[in-house]
Amino acid sequence: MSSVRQKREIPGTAVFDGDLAQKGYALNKMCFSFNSADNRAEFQRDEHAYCRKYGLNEEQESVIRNRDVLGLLAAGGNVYYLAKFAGILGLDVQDLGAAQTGMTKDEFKAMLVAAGK
Amino acid sequence: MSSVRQKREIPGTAVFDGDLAQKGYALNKMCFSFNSADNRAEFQRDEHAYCRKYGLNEEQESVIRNRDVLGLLAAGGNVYYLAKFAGILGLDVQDLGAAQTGMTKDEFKAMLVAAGK
Amino acid sequence: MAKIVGGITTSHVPAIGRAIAGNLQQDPYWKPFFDGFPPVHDWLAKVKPDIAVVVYNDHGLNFFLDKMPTFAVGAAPEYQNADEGWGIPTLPPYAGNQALSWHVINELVEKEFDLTTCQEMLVDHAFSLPLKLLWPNEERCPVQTVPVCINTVQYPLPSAKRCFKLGKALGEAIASWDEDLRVVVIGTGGLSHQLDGKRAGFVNKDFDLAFMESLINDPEWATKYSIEELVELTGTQGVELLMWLATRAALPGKVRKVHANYHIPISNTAAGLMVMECAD
Amino acid sequence: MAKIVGGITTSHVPAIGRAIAGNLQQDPYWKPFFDGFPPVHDWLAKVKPDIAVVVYNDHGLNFFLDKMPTFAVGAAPEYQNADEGWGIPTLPPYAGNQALSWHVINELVEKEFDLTTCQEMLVDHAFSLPLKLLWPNEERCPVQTVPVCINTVQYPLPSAKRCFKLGKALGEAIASWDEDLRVVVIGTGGLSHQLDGKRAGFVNKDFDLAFMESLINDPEWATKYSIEELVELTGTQGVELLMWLATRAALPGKVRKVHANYHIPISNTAAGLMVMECAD
Ligand SMILES: [Fe+3]
Ligand SMILES: [Fe+3]
Repeated sequence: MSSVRQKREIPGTAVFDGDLAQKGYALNKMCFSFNSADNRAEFQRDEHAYCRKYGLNEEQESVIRNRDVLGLLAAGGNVYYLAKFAGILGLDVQDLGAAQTGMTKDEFKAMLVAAGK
Repeated sequence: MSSVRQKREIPGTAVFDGDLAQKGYALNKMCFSFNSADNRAEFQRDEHAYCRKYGLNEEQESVIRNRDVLGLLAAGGNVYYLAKFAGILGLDVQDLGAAQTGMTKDEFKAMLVAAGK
Repeated sequence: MAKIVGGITTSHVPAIGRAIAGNLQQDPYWKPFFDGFPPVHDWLAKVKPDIAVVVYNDHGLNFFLDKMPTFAVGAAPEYQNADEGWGIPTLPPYAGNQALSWHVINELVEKEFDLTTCQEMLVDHAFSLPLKLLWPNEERCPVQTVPVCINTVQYPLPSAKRCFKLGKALGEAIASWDEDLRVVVIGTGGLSHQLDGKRAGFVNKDFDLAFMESLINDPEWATKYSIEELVELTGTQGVELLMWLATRAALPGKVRKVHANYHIPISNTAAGLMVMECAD
Repeated sequence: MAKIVGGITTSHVPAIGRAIAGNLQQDPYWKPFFDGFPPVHDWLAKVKPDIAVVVYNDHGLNFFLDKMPTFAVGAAPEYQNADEGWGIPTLPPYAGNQALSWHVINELVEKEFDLTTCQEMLVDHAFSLPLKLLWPNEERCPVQTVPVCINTVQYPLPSAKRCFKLGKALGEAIASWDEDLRVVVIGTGGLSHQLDGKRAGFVNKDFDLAFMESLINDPEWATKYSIEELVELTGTQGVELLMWLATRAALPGKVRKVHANYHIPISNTAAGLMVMECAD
């Protein structure tokens, strides 16, 4: 794929543009389905079958299996939909923040408090 | 409901604006469901139950029951969705045209041919 | 860079699907309509497009009133046709060109068109039948597609002026795409017809012919009319001429009329057909 | 004629829902956030709005990537909150005002905003929690609502400049409505925060404070930034400040800052709150 405009590089940040959206459609559709409690339960009963039902590719199923947050983003996951997957795991956005930055959750929270000083 | 802009009067014609859309939402939602063969069959098995399921009001159910085309439009039906209801009845848009103009279908077709001369 | 080879505008009516399925092309009722197409086939064989950008209006297949976009652009790998409830055969899926779709979306949003983007999208007879009319002998449509859908279901509709601007920006977006592709813009809908109300069956030959002529020599002519005026002049569904207008606006500069056909009636509709080639 | 009494802008975060459900308003972590609201309650008691026009962004409850609108406006009799998948309690439905919705839709489409209209629409925490923060003691939200949703999920997003124009046209539409109603515009989102990527946890206090100040004295200040610049300055979700910008733009003429609060962090977010009253 070629593109006319040059993308702006932002450190540690990828915006969810057409390239990512195209790559992540199946993954995001699955995560969007987690708005429904029935779907969340169905996923939890058989993760593999549920991933197949939504047509995830191997990379996507593997990062789902490994709860690999940065991997989920790289596989085209959008954070708004991924947060619903995190909800199933009982994780909040600070758990996700810690996982992505390599900090403990307490360190991540302390960083935020420090930023407010 | 008040409105700032004056509507244009077009003879024999009502555009599907917010007023009609608001009035006809349930009716149109039911007709939109007729894209599915299963739904068409369910409607045909029990029209009354199907109308209830979509929350049609009495006026709407009555014009559905009476296949009253002008009544369906007055009840907020949009012609694009109503055409799917007509499909169930085996009617095409020329049947609808005849029904609305009070002509026979042959008269209606002849009128169109004459307009092309 | 991508090149816009020209535009094709045609009516679309579900009954065409039945006529094709029933092989009625030479039936006296249908012959004057289908006979319009061989010259278009010849032109397509000459200009050999890789991609069709199809400007059309959905009739309640993909969009309902819960989420009714003014302008929607598809960005799917493939577009499925589906059951519309009136019993015409479903046609095979259409290949998308996601790279061009996203380029068009990026450019149009940059120019302040407030698009709805569709990474999954059913396409109805307004998309499928014109493509079948243009490529009748191939099992599947041989070009890749980018669907552009304009709301004609729920008022307020975008004005003729706004649709012209959309078409112009669409053409600029296509022309700025940096792959060597040949693009044909296809607009489907109209011409004058009215399905609903006591005025059902209304057509307006004089207006249609003036409108077709205007696309060649005075393309912005129709933008002087409000939507309500267009409905009065062309019928409740005649307003689908917005697709023709946007298509013409997408063609850069002057155009040459390659071919035109006009016939009343097919079903309740005044059927128009036109091929416009970009003058280089 | 309708009168815009002012605007309220506030952050929205699902965790606020958990804090409310758990009665944590006086908990040391949450107190600096919740303590911002009593002055807003006092102001609302004074200006007594009948209707709230709520500018917010959906987080994947009502809209998915198959039909992702740039700008969507609700026109439903009632809006339901629903399960978003992260376990916060669902709040009772919100009454719509369909007449004002349609008036706004008609006016905005007339001014070439290519809206998606929603005659049925689920509203997520970005809509429900701010209203709960503003009217905490009532079982159901006591004002009628008109939801206006701006895409922050799928790029390209509308530019800050376009969102400002939308807000301005929205304000003009409200002000031209011929019922004697008092309208408050509410913008929810931001301020700086980033949930995703290695830069997760990023906030930018200096920018946030400058942005808040700009809304009072130099409301178009933020429109000089591109979306990418805003993401760099405020984080991937900080771009939700577009809701604040559109809200300010909807307020005619000069505004007086009635109240402001700013606190880092709630969850991963720099929480801002501001009340702007229209100077008459
Ligand atoms: Fe049509
Ligand atoms: Fe948010």
